[in-house]
Amino acid sequence: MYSDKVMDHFNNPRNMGEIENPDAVGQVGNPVCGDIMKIYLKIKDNKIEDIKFKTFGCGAAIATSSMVTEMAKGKDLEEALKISNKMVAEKLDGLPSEKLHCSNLAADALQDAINDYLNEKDKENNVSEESNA
Amino acid sequence: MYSDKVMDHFNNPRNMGEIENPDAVGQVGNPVCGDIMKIYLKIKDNKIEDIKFKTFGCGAAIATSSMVTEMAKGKDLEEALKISNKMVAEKLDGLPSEKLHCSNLAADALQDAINDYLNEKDKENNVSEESNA
Amino acid sequence: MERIYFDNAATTPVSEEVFEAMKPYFTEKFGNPSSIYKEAQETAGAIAEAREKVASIIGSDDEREIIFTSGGTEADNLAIKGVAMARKKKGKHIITSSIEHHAVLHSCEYLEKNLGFEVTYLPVDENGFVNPEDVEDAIRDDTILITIMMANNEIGTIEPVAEIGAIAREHNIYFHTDAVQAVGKIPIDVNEMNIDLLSLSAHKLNGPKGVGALYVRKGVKLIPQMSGGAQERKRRASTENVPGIVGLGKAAELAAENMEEKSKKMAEMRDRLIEGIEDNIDEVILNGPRGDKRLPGNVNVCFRYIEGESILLNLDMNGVAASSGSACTSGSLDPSHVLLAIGLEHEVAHGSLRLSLGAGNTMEEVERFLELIPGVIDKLRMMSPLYEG
Amino acid sequence: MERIYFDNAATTPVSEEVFEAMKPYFTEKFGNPSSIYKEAQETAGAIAEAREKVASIIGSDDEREIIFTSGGTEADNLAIKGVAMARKKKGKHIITSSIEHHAVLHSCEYLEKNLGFEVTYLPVDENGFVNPEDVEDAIRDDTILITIMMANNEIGTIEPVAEIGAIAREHNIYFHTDAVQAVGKIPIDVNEMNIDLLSLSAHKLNGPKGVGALYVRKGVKLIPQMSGGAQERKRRASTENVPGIVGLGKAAELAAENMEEKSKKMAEMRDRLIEGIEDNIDEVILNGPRGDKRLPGNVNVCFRYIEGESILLNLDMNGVAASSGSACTSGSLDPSHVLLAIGLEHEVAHGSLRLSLGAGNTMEEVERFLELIPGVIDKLRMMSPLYEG
Ligand SMILES: Cc1ncc(COP(=O)(O)O)c(C=O)c1O
Ligand SMILES: Cc1ncc(COP(=O)(O)O)c(C=O)c1O
Repeated sequence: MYSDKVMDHFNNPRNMGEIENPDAVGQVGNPVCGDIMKIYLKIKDNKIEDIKFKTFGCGAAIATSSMVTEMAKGKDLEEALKISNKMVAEKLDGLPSEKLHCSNLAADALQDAINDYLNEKDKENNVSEESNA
Repeated sequence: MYSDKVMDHFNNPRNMGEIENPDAVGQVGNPVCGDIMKIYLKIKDNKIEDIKFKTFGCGAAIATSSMVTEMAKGKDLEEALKISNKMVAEKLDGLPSEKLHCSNLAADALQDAINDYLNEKDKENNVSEESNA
Repeated sequence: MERIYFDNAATTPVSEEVFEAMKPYFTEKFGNPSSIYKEAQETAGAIAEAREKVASIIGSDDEREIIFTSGGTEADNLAIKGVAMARKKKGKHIITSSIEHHAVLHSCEYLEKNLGFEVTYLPVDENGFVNPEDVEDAIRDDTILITIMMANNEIGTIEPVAEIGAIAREHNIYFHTDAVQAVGKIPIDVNEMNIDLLSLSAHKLNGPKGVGALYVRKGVKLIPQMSGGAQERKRRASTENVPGIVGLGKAAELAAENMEEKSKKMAEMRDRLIEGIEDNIDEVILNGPRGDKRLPGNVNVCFRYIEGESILLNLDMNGVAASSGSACTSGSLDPSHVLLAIGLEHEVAHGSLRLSLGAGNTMEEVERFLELIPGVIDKLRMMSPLYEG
Repeated sequence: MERIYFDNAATTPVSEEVFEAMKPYFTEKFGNPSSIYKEAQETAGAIAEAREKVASIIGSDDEREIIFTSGGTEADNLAIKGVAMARKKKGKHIITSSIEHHAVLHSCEYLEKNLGFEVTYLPVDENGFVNPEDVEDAIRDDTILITIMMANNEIGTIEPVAEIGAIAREHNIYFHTDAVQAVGKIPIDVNEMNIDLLSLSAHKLNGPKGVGALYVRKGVKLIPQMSGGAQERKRRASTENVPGIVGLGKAAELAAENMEEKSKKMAEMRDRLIEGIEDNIDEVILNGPRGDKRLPGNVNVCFRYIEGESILLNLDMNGVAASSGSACTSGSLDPSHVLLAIGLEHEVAHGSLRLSLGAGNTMEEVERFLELIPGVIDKLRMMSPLYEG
């Protein structure tokens, strides 16, 4: 059912775990649906220096999470934001059609994490601007 | 489907054919239903001296015709009239249930023949009685 | 003496090659294809392969258009009841013919009795042909389905389905054809022939009993008739009959190989049988057409003055397996509805004999049969009170 | 390392003995049992024999009460739709439970949607038991059928069918039970249990896929759902799947031999599995009851914080075939309706694992499984954002 690539990432997930004191965290899904993906980022100079994931979900959910971390690592934020769920699925040599829409959300989790970071920075900037004022 | 006895009578029918100048003829069934049995009798001293049949019909129709001639031959008419379709079927070690009511009519043909004979005789007697009067 | 099997329209033996293909799927490769582990993936793959083979022999290039069923009967039921229930808001009128297989006729009756449908049963001519003009004339505003068989199982008539398909398409009415007797015998192309739904059955083409398929053109909606699990893309529930499906796939593949050549050989035997019977026995009627519009393996004749079952019993004792449309073998009081529909009188229809040829038959068997049939007919006619001699 | 097959509730391999019994009926003894010649009589005889065997393992002494079908799904469909259509003038209400197999639930929905029936879906308790009092309370004047399964396929609960049967009989309502998972595992007597209709399927008891049977008590009327020829005493049309039916007969016969002993052995393995899992893994929930009221071969547990499909994939890589009620394997967005019905939360139900034992399993396999399962669960929990460790 799954491609060899999917099974490889499922079986040997890259970047699995948590980052202590992450610069940003993203999360999508909920336990009722059976899929939760959580992405942790360490960011330096606008680049993803480190990335980790934790996922509750099926084979596709775990493999896409692993793959997205591999794709994002080392990229700067603008580039990383361009990673789509479709690109992740393609990198995995495809996903079964019934999985394409339910478990293929890892890129969303990454974007959520990056946006979380950018929002925080915005706020900080606003705060500094304010104090400058 | 059929017992060995049925197949034997079907395959080697006894008393098959016609009697020239019969004393009586009986017939049941019609071609629309797919079964016609015709019985020819030669009668002497109230006994069935000779009996023949012709049958258009399935295996059961042919076998019961053959069997009824064997059962009736040599019997006196009162006895022969007692032969029922059920007795014929039993003598053949039974018939498939779906055949019991459609193709098991040979005894009726025999009775028809005997009644034909008795009616004729009645008429003759009446005629003689009349001429006597 | 080897027996002669001339009842291939009733059923056929599974060929050795088909059986070999099926064999691993009983005791070794037995996984439920809906599961996700190794044992399941190998059966799921085998089903996918069979699906492609079946699609391909009827000219479909999308294997998702094939639904596996438990046989020709279920395919007919699913097509007719399934489409009727899905389209009943659009209309409740169905057009069929009076010589369809009971699987079609009784599905129509089920809809009449239980769901208030109306059905037009078209007549046929003396050779069993449906007239496409009659089909067109029968179409009403509420007609939602036309179902006309591709080839008749009793008298071998090949119906003008391409013409009927074109009419159906023009009027936006779904067209189903029961091709159980035609598949593997004559060329079929669901696209060229404008067929929306097509039934077939494995055991008629040296595949196993208990498995068949329904072709359903992409976009055609039907209400599943086997309610339950999500198998067959939710169109037919129940754990897949994996060995059966693999057998059907293999049988379809083999039937397609050199089909034209094999059918030509069969037609030669068929024509020799007809000729031999007509030449040597009098008062014989050939039922169904002559030539190209007759299934290559079908012979159907009536012998006047005698009854079909007794012909079959005599043939059986002589080592020949054949069939008849007599009432006694149809399980009802009337002889075959097909023979009555082509205008035979009851008493003649009772005396019918169908010989249907298959892959295993030879010209030598044909000649052997022709040697023995006159004696059988003679013997029975001598017994018949209807025969004047 | 030999693989471990723990998914016998999904399907089982055909046993060697069953396959040997079936074998002659593919290529040699292939006649259509409805015909009258030699080739047909031998298959008709084989079917009659199988019919008696199937009748006998459920306590029927009249083999005419058995209708062969294409599987458990068709048996359920025929029982429910067939009785409903036959009795619809008497009433249009059906009682069932919320944990039935989809073959039952979706047949009920079909009647609701297409024929205006009303269905009461009874709740079950936390172990999956239907309360007979609930059944009695749900009966209305227009109730015509009660259908409650004998044993649940997911969590192994054995329902109080004898009590429900008695209630149904008292109210003159037909009682159908889906015994697909129970046949050959626990003693069944349709007379003692007041069962009017009972479904079973061959591939769950080391018989072939694509064949099953419906027991129908003498006198119970139903409208055939497979319309067509006169097979199965006009209650189920289509050319008989002779090898399949022979296989079902043989499988039934073998299942009945030493059933008690075999089930006892299975129950020991089941209990060892439950014990081993509970002892070595924390935050585990056993679904379904303990002890006698659980199918001898069924284990069903939920591992909190992880999802079922990923458990299955890991087990598969470790050589174990099993199943789950997770949404990902059910083909829908929700996890198993059975697990939800016994009160599990969605997120817990997603993490279920079903192990179902069969004739081929051994205690050595059980121990091997118990060695490897903690590692699998651990690995997945380490990945889970829900697990606090
Ligand atoms: C034309 C036709 N349709 C349908 C069927 C039914 O097929 P099956 O017996 O596989 O259900 C048959 C054969 O019995 C047939 O000849
Ligand atoms: C309880 C129950 N009922 C019905 C079925 C359906 O049986 P089949 O797959 O043979 O149609 C199954 C198994 O799939 C089952 O477990």
